[in-house]
Amino acid sequence: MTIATQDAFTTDDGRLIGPTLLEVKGITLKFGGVTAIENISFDIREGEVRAIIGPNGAGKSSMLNVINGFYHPQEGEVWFKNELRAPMKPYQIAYQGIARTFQNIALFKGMSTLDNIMTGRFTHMSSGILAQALWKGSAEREEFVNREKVERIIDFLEIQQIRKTEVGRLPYGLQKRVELGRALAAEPKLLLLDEPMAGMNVEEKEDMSRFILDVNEEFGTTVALIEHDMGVVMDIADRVVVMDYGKKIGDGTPVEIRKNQVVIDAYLGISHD
Amino acid sequence: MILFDPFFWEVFISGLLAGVMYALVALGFVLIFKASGIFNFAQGVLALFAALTLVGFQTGQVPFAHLLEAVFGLHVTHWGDGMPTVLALLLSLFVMIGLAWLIVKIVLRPLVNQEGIILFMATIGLAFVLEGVGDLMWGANVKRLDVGLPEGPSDFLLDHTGMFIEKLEISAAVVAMILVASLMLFSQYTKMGRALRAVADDHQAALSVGISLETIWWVVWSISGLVALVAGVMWGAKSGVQFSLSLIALKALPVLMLGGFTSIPGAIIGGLMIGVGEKMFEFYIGPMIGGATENWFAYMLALLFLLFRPQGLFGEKIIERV
Amino acid sequence: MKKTILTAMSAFLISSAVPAAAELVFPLLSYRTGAYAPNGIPIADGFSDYLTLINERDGGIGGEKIKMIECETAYNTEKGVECYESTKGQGSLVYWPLSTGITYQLIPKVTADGIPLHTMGYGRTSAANGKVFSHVFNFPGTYWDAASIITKHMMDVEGGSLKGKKIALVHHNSAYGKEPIRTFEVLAEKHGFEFITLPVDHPGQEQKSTWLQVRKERPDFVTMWGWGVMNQVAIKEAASIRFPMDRFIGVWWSSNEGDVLPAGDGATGYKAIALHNTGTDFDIYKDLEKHVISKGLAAGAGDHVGEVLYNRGFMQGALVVEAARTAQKIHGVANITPAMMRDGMEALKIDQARWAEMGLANYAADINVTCENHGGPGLGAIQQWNASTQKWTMITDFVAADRSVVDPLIMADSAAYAAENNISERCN
Amino acid sequence: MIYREAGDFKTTYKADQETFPIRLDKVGFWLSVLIVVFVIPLFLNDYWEKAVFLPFFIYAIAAIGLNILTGYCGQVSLGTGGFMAVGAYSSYKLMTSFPNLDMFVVIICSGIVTAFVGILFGIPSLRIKGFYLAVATLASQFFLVWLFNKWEWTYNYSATGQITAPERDFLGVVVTGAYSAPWATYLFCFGFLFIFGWMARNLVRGHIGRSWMAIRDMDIAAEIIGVNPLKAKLSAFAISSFYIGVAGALYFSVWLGAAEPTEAFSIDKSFDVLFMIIIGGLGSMTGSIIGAAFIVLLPVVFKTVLVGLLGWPTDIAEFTQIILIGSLIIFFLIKEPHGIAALWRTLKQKLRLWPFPY
Repeated sequence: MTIATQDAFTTDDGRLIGPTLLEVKGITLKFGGVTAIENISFDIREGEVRAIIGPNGAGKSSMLNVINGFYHPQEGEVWFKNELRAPMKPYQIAYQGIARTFQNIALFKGMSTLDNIMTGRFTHMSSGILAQALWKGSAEREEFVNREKVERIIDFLEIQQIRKTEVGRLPYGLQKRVELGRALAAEPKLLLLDEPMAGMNVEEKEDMSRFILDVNEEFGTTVALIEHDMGVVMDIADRVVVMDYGKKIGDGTPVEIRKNQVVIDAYLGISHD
Repeated sequence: MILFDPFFWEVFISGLLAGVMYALVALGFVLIFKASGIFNFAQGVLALFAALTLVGFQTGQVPFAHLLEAVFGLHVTHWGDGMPTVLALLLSLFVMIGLAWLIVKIVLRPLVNQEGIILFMATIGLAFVLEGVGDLMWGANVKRLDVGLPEGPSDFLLDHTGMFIEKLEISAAVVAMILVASLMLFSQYTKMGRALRAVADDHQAALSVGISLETIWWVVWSISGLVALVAGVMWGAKSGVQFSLSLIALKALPVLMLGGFTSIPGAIIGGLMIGVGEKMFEFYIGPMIGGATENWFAYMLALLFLLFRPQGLFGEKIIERV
Repeated sequence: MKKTILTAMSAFLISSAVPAAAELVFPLLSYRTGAYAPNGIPIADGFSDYLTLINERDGGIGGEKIKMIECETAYNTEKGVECYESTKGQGSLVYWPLSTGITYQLIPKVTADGIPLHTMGYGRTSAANGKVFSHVFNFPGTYWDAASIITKHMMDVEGGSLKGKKIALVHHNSAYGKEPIRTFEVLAEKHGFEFITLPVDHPGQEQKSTWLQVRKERPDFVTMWGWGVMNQVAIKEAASIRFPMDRFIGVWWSSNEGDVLPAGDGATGYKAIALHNTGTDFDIYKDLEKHVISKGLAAGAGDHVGEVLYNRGFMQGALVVEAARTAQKIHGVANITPAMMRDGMEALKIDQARWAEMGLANYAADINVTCENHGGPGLGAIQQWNASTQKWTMITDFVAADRSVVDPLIMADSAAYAAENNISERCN
Repeated sequence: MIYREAGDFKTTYKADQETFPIRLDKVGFWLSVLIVVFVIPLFLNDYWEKAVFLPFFIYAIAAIGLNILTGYCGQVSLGTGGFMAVGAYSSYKLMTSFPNLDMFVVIICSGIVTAFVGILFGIPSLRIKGFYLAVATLASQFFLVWLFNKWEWTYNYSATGQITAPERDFLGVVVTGAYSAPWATYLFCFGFLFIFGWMARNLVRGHIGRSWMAIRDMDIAAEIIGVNPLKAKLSAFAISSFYIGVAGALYFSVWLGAAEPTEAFSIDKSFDVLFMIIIGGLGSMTGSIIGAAFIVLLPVVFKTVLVGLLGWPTDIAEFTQIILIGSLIIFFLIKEPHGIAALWRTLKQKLRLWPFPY
């Protein structure tokens, strides 16, 4: 079934999906002559786990970059919370409540796990320079309040033991987890995950899937993720967008996607990675 | 109309000639940066060191004479009346090559794969060492350097155009051009040259050519040693060989900004632009704002240029990816 | 490592705390390294050779041996401070830092510490006013004297008048180089010539545009306040643009052999103002040969004897030694203190007879320091370079500066200083 | 078994965020502070004041400033000399224009002026990165020096452009001019180092500090979590310049007492301070101070040993010293690219585990 209505509904497996949170309309993105994304539209609804799949170079990451304002598309609109979003810089979008992780980890290598996740709280901290310099009153209080929140995320992600370790020295899987933590710390409305399980072994993948679902359920965070592992996608995604060569070739629940002939030909058929 | 100002063309030409010299020094930077990603701050001191060594051989000084006298009290300044310039040049070149080898072995190898800033610092330390050693070996007093280059204004130009152009600077420019040309040929048509360009892109590629990284570095540092020698000779012949020679490095930095750290043509064009630009500015605008602008004008020019074209003269547009 | 440092430090602290007994301590803040070493070395050599001579030949001053403490400043103010502080504790009698920068920051310090400061022909010109600067001396001549004397010479060359002429000052773009500007401006007003300045930045290897400027402006005279490599480059450039060298006159710091030799024959005719004679044909140099050089006691490499700057340092030595003698006479003690030394300098008188006794007949002009006037006679002669004989020759005798111009300037500037640091005038 | 976290478990976040997590460190620190403040002044003479402590304190402040910009925010700057000149000349103008102004106010204001100049010259950093920026900052170095050499207003139209610090006081205690007591200038400068060092420490552990480090480590990611690069970089430039300005003001007014731009604030200053933070440790407060000590005191020590004790000729000593310092720089870079501070940390780690290193 395709969803045309704006109002909430319940999926087959009984999860409640809210109204549209973000909607992209007719996005076209070009680099010089190359067209990375061509006239793509889809929506992301509150509380759902939305997957974007497609072969390499299909333009998935570019799509995320458009959503969090790193790329500015030549055509098309982005609607967030039913408002047309004026072109803005990534950091402004972060303040709107969109956080993300990256395909190849983009952590702050020189800083500890704790500090990395603390930076995630940046949009929630506002004390002035002088206050911080004196480290009294507002600044200190603010620091501790946010520190508590971060500690909760650390517990949630089960990374207490590496709290003070420089992230540069952590194994890949843990780095991915810390990056997720940093994104979560922002308490985003919408969480964009770019291949959160790339290069992970089975257990790590299971952990990560669990975290994503818990985030979605406990914090009610809307999640949009890019993933190659069809199994995972089919398990955790409520709805899936399929892209190929910058075009959208399918959109719907995993069940529907499995049946979609175009998708099968273009994607499932050929790739067994 | 400014073009008919009798001085315009003279300022322009002397700017070009100065520019060639800047380009020459800048070239030394570029070569090393291309091949090893090192911003070699010691380039200027290398030039000084080379020139000192040359004069030392030429006039037959005894190295460390002052030290010997101080420590052992034996008073020897010269071991003879020197040697022919050509021989001295060759010997100094060998010294520079040996120096390059030492630098690679002692300083660079332990620091391989460090961040740029660390390597940059290392070269500053190196500059200190070379400066001290150079002075200790050959003494700090000013030395005349005469490699038989013609001096004085070119009478030909004087008679036909009324311009005072130094013969020395013309020959310096010629030598510099020859050097630059041969370096380009070298990097285009020799296996080593290709290796150098390969290593600039990625180290593995270079190894696949079958030349070890250290060898490549050694070659590069030797070449920039040669460049330093030539630069040292030219500037030394102009203003005597003394400490200030090492400051010519500062003249090359804006050239690098303009031309890019990795582009040989960039270094050349940039050098010429800076040379002409600063001379023009000093000559026409300088007097209005009190003169002595040459120290900063080049930097300001490069700065403004970069503000509008961050990738420099020949760099291609940078597209950031995530 | 750490331990040795500590021991060294403590040892040093002790040594600097206890003044050396029964010796006349003359610190030598020299620079034998850095960008200005080529100028610093001969001066330092000259100075220390003179002191060595006095020790070797006369066994010191009035029976007191001289102890010289050399300290390397590399023409750098910070090192200068370190040198001053580390030597002043050892009973230093007089300082001559040979750097405008160091001079300026020593002026208040020495006054507070009661040690005389002798900036011979450099430093702060207005220090010539002894009423304000009790401990600073800059005899035998100041930059403003030099400016006025040079202008005088130009006038003589032009046959009495500089009306409508143009004079360019090529100067080291620093406090030192800027010092004469104001005087020249006043002189320009007085004599009706046009005055332009052409600053050259440290180190001054690149002067193309400066000398293009000269050709564009076509000045009748060029005068130069240069130091270091700047001098020789300037003289070379002047020669190569065929500027009439006898109309190119440098200050006494732009007249070393090292400055003129590189320009070869082109430098012939170049003039410079001189505080003293050059060469070695004075009686004292025979003693020097006998007592110092032949014994291998010469400072440095000993290869600068007789050069202009060597003789400058030599004269510096002579002056402080004479001042010490005077101090001994005044106070009747051999082992004088800095305070006594100051009195000695303030009462220093050297006439030609005395110069001759010292074996320096017609070496320099009479010296005559008074409480009011620390600028000495303010005399200078013009000398000219001959490349073929490689010799300087005096072409005028020592002439006086135009006091009616210089003195008011000195008064004004020193008054300003006095006001800024609320100093009350002495000597009245 | 003495030096360890024996039984002090962090019970509060406050405790956990202490500057000195280990009790022994804290005790040691405050003990040394007490010594510096109450004991040393008793034995202080001019030499130790002028040749050792003042340069050390002042350069430490400058190094902290540059470390904020280069070590924490990743913007390599070679304009330090120029910015110090701004501080120095502002303080001179303030001292001469408002004779009754307290020295503390003068220094702070000079810092603020410098901060604004810093922001101005920081703007290119938004487009220029890495070594290009480093070289670009040289433009500010040379331009500012030229400006102070030319612009007569800045040196009150004196004949030479030399500026001399008149006598001024801090709460009635004379701290500038030749008649200031060693202990006074010593404590004055140390006060600045202590207060502003502490403030810098707070800044870099707060969210502004984290935003700087984020920009340094990965500017794109930083932007995507909400850090405004413009704000982060310019604030780093401003604060760093403030510190450097304060250092410049103290350098001129309290330490040297006189200065001229071309010599005192030459490019060598910029390099010296850069050495300090790289030798000491980029992105480390302790590093800034260790580095300053290293670069300021080492020459004095070498000179003392070579000339004072061994009696070498001054020039040979000087050259040897240059060589030694150069080699030491290289040596430390090879041993520990992250600076002496990192060496110190690893040493402490070992000490913590001692005697059971596993």
